[in-house]
Amino acid sequence: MLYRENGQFKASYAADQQIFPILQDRVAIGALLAIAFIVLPLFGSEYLFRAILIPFLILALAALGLNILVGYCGQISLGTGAFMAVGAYGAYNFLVRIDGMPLIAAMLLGGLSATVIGVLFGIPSLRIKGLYLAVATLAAQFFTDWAFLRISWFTNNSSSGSVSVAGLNVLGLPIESPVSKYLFCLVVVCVFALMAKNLTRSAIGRQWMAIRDMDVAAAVIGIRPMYAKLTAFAVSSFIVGVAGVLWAFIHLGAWEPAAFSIDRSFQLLFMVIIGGLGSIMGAFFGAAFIIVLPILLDQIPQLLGIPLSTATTSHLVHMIFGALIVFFLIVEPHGLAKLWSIGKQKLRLWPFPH
Amino acid sequence: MMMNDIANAAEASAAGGRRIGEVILDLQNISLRFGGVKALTDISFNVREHEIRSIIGPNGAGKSSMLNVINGVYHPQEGRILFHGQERKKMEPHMAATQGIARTFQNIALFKGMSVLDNIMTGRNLKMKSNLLQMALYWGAVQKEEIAHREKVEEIIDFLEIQSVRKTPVGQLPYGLQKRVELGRALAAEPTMLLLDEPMAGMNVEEKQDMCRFILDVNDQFGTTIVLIEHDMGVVMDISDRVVVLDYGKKIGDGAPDEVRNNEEVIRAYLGTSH
Amino acid sequence: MKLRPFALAMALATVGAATLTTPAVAQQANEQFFPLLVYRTGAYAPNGTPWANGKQDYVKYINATGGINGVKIAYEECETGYATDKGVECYERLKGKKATLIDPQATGITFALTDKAPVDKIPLITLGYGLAASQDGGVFKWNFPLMGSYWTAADALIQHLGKKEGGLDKLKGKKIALVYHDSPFGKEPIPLLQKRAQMHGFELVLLPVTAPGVEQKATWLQVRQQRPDYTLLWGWGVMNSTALKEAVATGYPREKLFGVWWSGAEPDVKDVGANAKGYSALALNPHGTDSPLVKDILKKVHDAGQGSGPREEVGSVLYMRGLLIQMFAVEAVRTAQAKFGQGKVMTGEQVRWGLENLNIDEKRIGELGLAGLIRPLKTSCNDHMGSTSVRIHSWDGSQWKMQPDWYEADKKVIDPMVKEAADRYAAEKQIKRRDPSDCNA
Amino acid sequence: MGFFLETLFGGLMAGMLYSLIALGFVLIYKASGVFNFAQGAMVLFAALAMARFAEWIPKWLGFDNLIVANLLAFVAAMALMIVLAWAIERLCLSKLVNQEGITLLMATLGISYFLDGLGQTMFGNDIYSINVGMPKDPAMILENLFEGGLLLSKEDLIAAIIAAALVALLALFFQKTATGRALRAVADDHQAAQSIGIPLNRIWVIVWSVAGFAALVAGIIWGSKLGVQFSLSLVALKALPVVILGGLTSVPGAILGGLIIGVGEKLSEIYLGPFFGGGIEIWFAYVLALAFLLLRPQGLFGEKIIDRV
Amino acid sequence: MNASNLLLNVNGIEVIYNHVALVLKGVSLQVPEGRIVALLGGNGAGKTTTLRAISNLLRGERGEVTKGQIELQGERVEALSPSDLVRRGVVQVMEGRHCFAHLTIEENLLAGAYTRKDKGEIAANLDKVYTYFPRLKTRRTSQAAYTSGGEQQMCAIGRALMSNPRMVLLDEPSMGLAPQIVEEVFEIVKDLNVKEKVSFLLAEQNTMVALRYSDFGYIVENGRIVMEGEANELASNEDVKEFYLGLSGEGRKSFRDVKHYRRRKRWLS
Repeated sequence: MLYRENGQFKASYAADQQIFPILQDRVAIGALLAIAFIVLPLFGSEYLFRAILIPFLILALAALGLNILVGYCGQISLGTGAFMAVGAYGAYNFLVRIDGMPLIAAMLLGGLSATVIGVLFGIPSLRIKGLYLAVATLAAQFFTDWAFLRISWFTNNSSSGSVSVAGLNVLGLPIESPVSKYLFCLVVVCVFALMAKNLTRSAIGRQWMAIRDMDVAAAVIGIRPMYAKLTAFAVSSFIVGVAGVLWAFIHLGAWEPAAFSIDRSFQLLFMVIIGGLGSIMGAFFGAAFIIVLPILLDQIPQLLGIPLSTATTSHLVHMIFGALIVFFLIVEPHGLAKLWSIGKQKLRLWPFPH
Repeated sequence: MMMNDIANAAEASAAGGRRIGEVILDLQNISLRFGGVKALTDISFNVREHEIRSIIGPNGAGKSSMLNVINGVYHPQEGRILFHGQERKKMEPHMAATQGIARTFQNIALFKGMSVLDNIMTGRNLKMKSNLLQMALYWGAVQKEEIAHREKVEEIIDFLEIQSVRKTPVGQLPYGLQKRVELGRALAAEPTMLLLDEPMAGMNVEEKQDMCRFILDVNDQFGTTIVLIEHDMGVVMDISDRVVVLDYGKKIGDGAPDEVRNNEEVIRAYLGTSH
Repeated sequence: MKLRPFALAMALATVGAATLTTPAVAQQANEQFFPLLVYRTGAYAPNGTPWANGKQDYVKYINATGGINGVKIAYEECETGYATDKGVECYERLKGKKATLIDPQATGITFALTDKAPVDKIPLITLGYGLAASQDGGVFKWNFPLMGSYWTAADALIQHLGKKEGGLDKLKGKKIALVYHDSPFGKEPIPLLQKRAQMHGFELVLLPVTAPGVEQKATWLQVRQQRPDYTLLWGWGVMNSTALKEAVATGYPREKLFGVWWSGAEPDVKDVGANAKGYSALALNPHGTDSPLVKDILKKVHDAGQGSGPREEVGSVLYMRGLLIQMFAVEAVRTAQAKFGQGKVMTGEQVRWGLENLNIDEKRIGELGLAGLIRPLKTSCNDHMGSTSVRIHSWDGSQWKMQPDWYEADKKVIDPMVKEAADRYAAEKQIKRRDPSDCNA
Repeated sequence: MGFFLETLFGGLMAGMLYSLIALGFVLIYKASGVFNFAQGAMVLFAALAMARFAEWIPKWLGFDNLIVANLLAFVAAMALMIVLAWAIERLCLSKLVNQEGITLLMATLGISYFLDGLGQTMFGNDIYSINVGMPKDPAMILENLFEGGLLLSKEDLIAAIIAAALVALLALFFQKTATGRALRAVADDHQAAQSIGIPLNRIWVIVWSVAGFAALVAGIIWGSKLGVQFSLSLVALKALPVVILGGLTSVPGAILGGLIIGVGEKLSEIYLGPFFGGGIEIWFAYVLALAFLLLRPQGLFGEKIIDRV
Repeated sequence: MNASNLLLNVNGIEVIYNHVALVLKGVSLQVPEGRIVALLGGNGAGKTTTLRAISNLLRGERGEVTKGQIELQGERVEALSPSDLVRRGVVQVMEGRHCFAHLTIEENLLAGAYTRKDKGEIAANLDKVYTYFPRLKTRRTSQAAYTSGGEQQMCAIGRALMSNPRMVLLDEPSMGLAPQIVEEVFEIVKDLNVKEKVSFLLAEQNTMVALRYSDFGYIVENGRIVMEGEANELASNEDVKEFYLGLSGEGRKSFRDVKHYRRRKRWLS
């Protein structure tokens, strides 16, 4: 009976339009944020930050961006890695070429570069649909892979093609320690998650979903398909681009195009699908699942004291990972977010069965 | 406000307050082909302001194609379309919407993943003016705008008696209700002309009666011009002002219901003898 | 019904939380911990596996023979799949267990770790790979590209070609193609080759191959079109065997084809067999089971049922390379112990000092059971490489045959380039060159 | 001119090999509406099975004859592919009936991960070779016309012929047999097919087995060319633009698409590559496919997307 | 009804979708050999679900029969696959026609003969279908997607007939069809029933036509059978007249004069 909305009446539409209309949800999210902002920085280990939380936050952000395109607007993309790369290299160039460029500005400019490229590669979506579009977005993937390797201007003429950044700071505060990196990512992710949620619950979000669900009908009620699709590409690649900046600058520090390879694109798509298409929360669920699972699977044999070679473990991880993906799709094609809401639904009725 | 008015006035109102006006849509010699297949051949007819205009005809007669021509989904190879007296250039569907033409579909084209509320809210998208950045911040003006439109939408929801399902994803609704939501979405745009493609298909008599009531009320109260495709001859003959009959892409009859009902060619091609 | 998977997920999450937050399995207090970053899966597994086995076997061997002055080595493998982010994850996970030395086993991972190592005080051994400029210990305090970098490798190859032609000046007007893995690894030698091309007047043709290198038809058609006098192969993994097969298919003489030391192992030619006859590659280390060290490992590790891989693999080129890497690691600890205390566990910083003060002379090589196989190596504060000696071996259709000549990189060519690149790196990262006094610390 | 022709031949033959892999995609998409990303993993799995069985079977049975070993290995590998098809249907597809395309696509990505792991666990992750007696050395033709002759890879030529034969066989199967018709019916409408008594599960086992067969042939040819190891699964990425260009539902499209992509990327690499710094063929193939798509959104031969409002 | 010639006996079935939505709440009905039985009711009443439960096409929709039995000539059939049922002579024609859009009409028909292996029989069946549906013969080489709705409905019925069924489950044959075509389709159904002895269970909203052509009818509402009887009895029932036929005492009421308030059905009180 802890989770009940009975008796919580909405007196105004504004109250009904809150992101979390139910009191318990607001309390829970507040607690979660408190843990994330206060408790974890105090008690988390360096390993937790560097190997789990930071990549989790960044990839959740990228998944969030992708989810806007795939989950909300229904345009499948296999080129997410490319847009991350554009963000990363874009920001890198702004940072090294313009003296005194602040990190945040470089990050946003990186996101804007990704937006430009995203919109460019989004143009075919006006004519090409579904799986055909998915494969077309691979063109973006392979093209950027190539461009950042081959065009040395992008890498500031680094002889090896690998680039790196150092001495990052925000308003004079250095972003060096794991905790500061974590907090920086957390703030960025929270801000973008909130903005993404706002977009999806306002007119543009409805336009995206309308295009996703039935494009002809959407056009007939006055939604311009071009505008809706291209804004989805723009917003999505902006967020993905920012995630790319974070991944390169904060997580890796030094990178090469392979950090944004097609595997990354697939990984993000997995996150979105497993987490739940068309759900902001789903992006977080998906990222957590996909990052934590392999690490866990890696360690379980050790914990149980079963001596397995790393190769066998790695193959097993592949197999279990693949099997779990299929399993989840079978059990709940709408992802963890849906499972979560079903769980809440049950909880709402608990302890009464109906 | 407006919707409440109709709902209240509905009982009292008969056809009295309604005045049929001038021709607002004039289709002249329309021909449409897909590849080599002729869908429409040299069809001309017009629609007057405030009237209920029905298009009937056997399956494959080109009725839906006709509606698709009117709202820009299909582009006819020949013929002229005059809307409010102005010749219309080739245009995309969303432009028809900006001119005040709304429509429902034969096979229900709702946005299945969205709630009833959101579906109807999309109908108001042309009236919403906030830009992307404002929406991302969801502050002040945007929120006010959302609420203002939400109020309008709630009126439509009340009018169509679908309050209890407003947060339900439309995919989970029974067919009849979905049809109603689709009508609601079209109404939300406050159209001057409403195209309805078989709004009663697959409904039982009671549901048909409800739907007729909604259509008549909209027409009475707003003076919304209605172009209707329907197979149920009872419905068509009862509520239309004028009826146009198509057969295999050609026009075979046009006129008041009684005229059409007694038209030899129409009986032979469509109505059959048993009715 | 629906809650079952949900509950499962929750259970997993709880188990997970426990595992993730506390890096498990604390090693014994008196053990030197070496994380072993390896890849036994993915596109590069055939090459990564023997390398990984060599590393592990040497550790087991040292433990079987009493450790480093009594200090046993603890180790844990972590699979990177040659992916940079996985490598970083491994690094972060294992450094928490007091890692004291890491061999990233991939150029990309090395780049990513180069910035992290000074912060965490963990030295990186990048034997024969990594950043060429990191030879400069004045800037790259924590990197140790022992035995050679891609610049010294390219230099040795050009010297070899010069020798074949009868003098470096005879290279004038020749055409040399570089078929390379399109990644930092493959691009590293280009500046040196360009410099050499300028010096000797040969034409350099650059032919990139998209990773992982299964598609090279166009590349080799270009080789056929351009007809270079020599072709250098800078590949890794499947790219090598594919290159050789395409060379066969386009009729390019294998005698004119020379590989870097990462393109000269058994997996590269095994599948091509007799068709690869005549192909040569640099050899950082010889292969074979004749050396006392390998015999001893076979006896003490494999015969004891402790072998990391199949017995047949012992002595193969990449296995031996893994062995050498781990041998240097152990020698570094030994050197450090001599200064900081025999029989003690060394910290990362102390191991780093050991690496910087390695002195593997002929005598020590003999003691290690590697007589005649490698040349002496001596590192210093400024020179983190220690030796650039390298030989060439050629495939005779069934095995690699070592050629007698040793090559040394030309310091006059390499050193200014290293200095320039290192200075550029330092400027970019706002690092100051180490003070000479730092060298004695 | 001679060199241009060589490049053209090289491209045509490479293209034929892409078609061979593209065929697997098309078959499965046609019959089950599944965009099978696991096709690459299936190629690797089949090739690994073939390579290792050819090595193991003579050991188990104690004989030494390359041809017999290859034949037995082929049979064993095919049997394994059928088991695999059965398992995929039973454990995965049958439970995903009526799901959206993207869900099915994700499922095949899951299958692909699983197969990568399973294949390497069962068969090892070293480099293995398949020796089916393909000639490795090039042939020189038309030596009197061009100086030095035209280079023609015998191996590629034989592979291209095998691929072409296989494609012809499958096209016949689809158009002319009752099973082929049932496959196409299922592709159009699962439910309707079920309602008239076409057993979905059996049809899917058949179609995945046929795709497994195509994967096995592709695996043998590519494996004998490149050696069997993990990267083999990546050749599937080369087949994607082919499928898209040719149309997801068209067998002839897969062929023509393959040839266009093969020729296009080789010519572009040789003649345009130098202006861009080389290595352009991979994205060029995709951009070429994209350009074609803009003209014909359903691919060259794809069935028109029949979409009535 | 006489139990001896009972072809199909559905006894108190419940159907749940997605483990939560209870759609059928105990539906029982019988189809005797050689008759046409109509299942009437509005949208969402459960007609389609009932047919799918019988033909076992529920699984693809994430539904399952949780209670009750379905017997075909005394044999329990809930566990059989759709394909098994077709082999036993029960075939469903789905709502909305579902022709194979990219196959030609003839290929559609031949696909319907999948469970038949005898070539002669298939050819004979094809001839039979063409005699009943001469329109299909003229369109035999057209892709189904490009034929009209009526032709598609005929194609769907013809395709079902190719399996030589004893019983056809026909879902909404009149949906979206012009009145004339509806008559044509129902005439053929009647013909098939009389000449080929095929039994029909048809789900239909067009009560008027359905009752005219069937022998017996069930009315479904909200997942329950609320009324059953001989077709002519039902057609003269006052409630049926008012709610399903739109007739009131003194003839049909105009849609213009529909009262603007909600009424209550008598049998629901």
